[in-house]
Amino acid sequence: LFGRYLPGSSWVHQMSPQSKLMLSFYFVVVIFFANNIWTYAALSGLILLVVLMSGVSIGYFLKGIRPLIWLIVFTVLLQILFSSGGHVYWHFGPFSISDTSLINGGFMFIRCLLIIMISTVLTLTTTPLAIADGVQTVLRPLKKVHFPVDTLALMLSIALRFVPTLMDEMETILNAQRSRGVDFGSGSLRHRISAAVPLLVPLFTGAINHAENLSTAMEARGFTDSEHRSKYRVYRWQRKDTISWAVFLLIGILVLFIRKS
Amino acid sequence: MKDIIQIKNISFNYPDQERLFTNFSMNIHEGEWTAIIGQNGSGKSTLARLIDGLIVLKSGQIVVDGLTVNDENIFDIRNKIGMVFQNPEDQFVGATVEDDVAFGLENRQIPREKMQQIVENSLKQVGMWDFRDRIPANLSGGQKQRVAIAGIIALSPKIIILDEATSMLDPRGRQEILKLVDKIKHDNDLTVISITHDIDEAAGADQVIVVNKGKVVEADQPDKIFGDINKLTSIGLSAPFTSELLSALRKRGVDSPSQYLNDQRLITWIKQLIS
Amino acid sequence: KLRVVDIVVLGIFMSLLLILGRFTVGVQAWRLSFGFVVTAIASMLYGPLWSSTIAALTDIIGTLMSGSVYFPGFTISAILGAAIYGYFFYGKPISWKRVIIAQLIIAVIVNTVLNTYWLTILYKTPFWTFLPARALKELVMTPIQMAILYYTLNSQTMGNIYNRLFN
Amino acid sequence: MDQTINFKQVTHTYQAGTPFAQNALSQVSVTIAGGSFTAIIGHTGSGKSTLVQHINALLKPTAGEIKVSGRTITPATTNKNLKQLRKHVGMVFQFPEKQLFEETVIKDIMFGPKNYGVSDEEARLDAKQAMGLVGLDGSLQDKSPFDLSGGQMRRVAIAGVLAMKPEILILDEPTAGLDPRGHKEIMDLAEKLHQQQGMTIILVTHQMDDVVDYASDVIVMDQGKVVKHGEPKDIFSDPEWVYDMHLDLPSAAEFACRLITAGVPLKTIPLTIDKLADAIVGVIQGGQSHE
Repeated sequence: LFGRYLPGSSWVHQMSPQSKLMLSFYFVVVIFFANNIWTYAALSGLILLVVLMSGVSIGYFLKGIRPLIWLIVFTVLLQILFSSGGHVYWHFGPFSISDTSLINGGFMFIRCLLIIMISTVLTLTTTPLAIADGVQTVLRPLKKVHFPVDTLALMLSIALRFVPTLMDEMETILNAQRSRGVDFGSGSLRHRISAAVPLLVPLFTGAINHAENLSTAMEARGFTDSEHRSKYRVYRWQRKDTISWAVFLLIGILVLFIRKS
Repeated sequence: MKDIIQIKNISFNYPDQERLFTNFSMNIHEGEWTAIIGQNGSGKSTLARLIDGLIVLKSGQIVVDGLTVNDENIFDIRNKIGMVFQNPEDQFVGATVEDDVAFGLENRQIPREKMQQIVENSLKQVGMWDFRDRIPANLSGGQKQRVAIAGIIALSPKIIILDEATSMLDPRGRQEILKLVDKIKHDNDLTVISITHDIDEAAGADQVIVVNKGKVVEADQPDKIFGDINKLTSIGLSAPFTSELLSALRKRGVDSPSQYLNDQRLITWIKQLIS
Repeated sequence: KLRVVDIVVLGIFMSLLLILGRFTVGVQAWRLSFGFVVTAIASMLYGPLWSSTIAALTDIIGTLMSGSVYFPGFTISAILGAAIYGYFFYGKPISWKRVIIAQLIIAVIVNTVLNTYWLTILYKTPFWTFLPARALKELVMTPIQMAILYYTLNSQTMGNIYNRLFN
Repeated sequence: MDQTINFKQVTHTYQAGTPFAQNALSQVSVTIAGGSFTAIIGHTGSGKSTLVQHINALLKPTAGEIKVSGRTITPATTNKNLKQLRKHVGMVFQFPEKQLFEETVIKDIMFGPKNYGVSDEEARLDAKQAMGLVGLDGSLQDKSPFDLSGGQMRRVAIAGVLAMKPEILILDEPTAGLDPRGHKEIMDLAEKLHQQQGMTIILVTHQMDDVVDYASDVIVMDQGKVVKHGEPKDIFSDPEWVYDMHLDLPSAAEFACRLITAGVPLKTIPLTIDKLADAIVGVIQGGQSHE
């Protein structure tokens, strides 16, 4: 589930997670403004730079794209068949293929690729824990409106910590019930859904056991509430973050200037 | 000998369940290793939770190092007591080893710089410093229990309670954890309470308290308790290895002592027999 | 105000959401994930505010970690879904009527209209091309989801869990 | 039916084809005799659990084949038609109480038989019989399994496997976390099933005392390989080797080693308390006769 992180010490690895998070979000927004060959070229150039700075081989990115290939092909095809205007080569009912639609299809392809690439860079260079910390830092200003950021941060850290544990337990429960003659992977939809009961009940019961024990252990270690605590794990803003932001902002402004108005 | 914990006439039951303790009293000596033994369901773990104020007492009084267990004192008492629980999986709060050791320190709002020192020092004491950025899924049960112990050392308590802390480990992991706690007890002048049904562990304690059906059956030094195999088995416990061997020798007509001997003393005694 | 055990339970529910959100039964387009059961249980036990908060957070984290494309629209859908469950299930008897109305609203507004609309924005595709297929899927899945919800939320296991947590 | 289990050159690789690929079993060839009580020992991560999960095809070999009661499991074996095999090979996982899910004890125990198309009445009879085998009082049958004590829950789970009437029973650390009485009850149950019903018992364990007290055969695993297979006395005859395998000696053997080091002239290393007592008495008498 979360096995995608590749350890490393590249420029991108060393950036603080909160700025990586915000930058990828910002980048997706900028993509929406791209509408001609120059804007797409500028953004593709930027992504190429990011990939190089991440020290991750291109092969890994291609692997990340493979499961999404059909979605991409589908959206590109829709784009080609449904957009109108320009010189029409072929048409049938509501479908048509024109030079404009081919170009739009091409742009769609690049756009999908760019969005997937930026998300992939983030996951390959940031541990799940750091991503969670990043989200929490980004949400921090909401504390002013009494949003329980610290409590959520703690929940999130417990959630991540228990993912491998519960996945193991799920695997064991599946195996134990298989040994009792349950066939999980086949049969009618109805059969498959009823097979979920011997999985879900033990999983939830186990989860509540964990919760009771863990909360007792937390209280024994002096935990009362999540607001009055100091913090061990801190991600500092670094020069690398400032420089990266400067480059991204610059490219963003450039895109606004060279886009087709 | 000073009693660091005094339990006076307590009664307790869980809602809708039978009375677990009725007028139960016992004392724990400061600086000793006390083993509390009894079969599952005898109320041993409940006792640990009552001492730490994790469950609320109905009647009677518990005094820990001069403080009565109540709402007011609860945090001072939890500062004095470190607990290691049975399931290694269910006491690991942090996302990584070092985060977990820091958890108790964060609760006490220790400044970050100081935390880093304490975390490093504690992890080195339990030999887990090299594993500091591991996630719990990549640790063995014994390693997780080490981390739990580091989290306790970090808070420098006076008492460590092991609540069946080794019962889910394999024999080797069990030995290692007990050795570690013993070392830490000596290095830091701690009182250790070990709730266990591992008789061989209890045999090494300074004081043994046998609990059955919410009552103290016996509280004494191991020598006095472990000689009588029948009494132990009648309340669902087993006897230490050395007692079993002595009893087997007795059956074979060897005139053997009826009191408990530890490994070393039994070896000496056998050597005397053959010389 | 949450007790310590509530914080941990919600954390572990987030964990289950992350895991079960990706565990599906069925084949291809007719796959059903059990994430909605977790959301409904969290909503029933802790109300719309907390359940929609953890639903939003798991959507964000889950998407970012799996390396898929993050789009805030789906977070809004997650929040709405959890809020609807919370409104209908929190502190109320789980009757067939409630289950049917809640799931129907989610199926039509969230799963069909909103989610299709998000795809339209994200991939600049015409709204009406995605709609029929998605509507058809909802038509099949919704009654199944209703039955699962009714029986799960009224099960003895849920009763036990409720008693252990709140009594 | 023949209960012999035969592993032929079995290799199992986790996450094959990824950078994380790991050989959990490499070229294991071993035969577990039908009707035996075989203990499988080895330190954590040596491949014990992986090995036993091949016996009812929860895992399939990456290479090699396993023969179990006339069925052959190969890398090409599909998930179809494994039901009969899994009925034949009962599997009790570690902490099996975690798999309970039904509303009542009896329903949970009936779950297995009913998956094999047995009628309600018949399943109920099988379940009651299984409750008797594991020593659960009949009055518990309509209780929720979640209201029982830990030891009782474990017996319900084991009864759920026994109700399917397996001929081979795999127990993966069945006594973990139990107190001495619970421990003895579960081990005595295994022995009873072995002797009275002729079941083949395969026990994965860390408890060497159980190995000498109950098992007739021992398989020692290390780094995904079977490194020794024999009777308990063959396995524990070489203490140095046992320690090299990161294993322990049975308590009696360990104590005997310490006696020898202390200068007590024991000729062999006894594995049980009774044998140790005999040996000590032998030395005493021998010593006296010299005088």
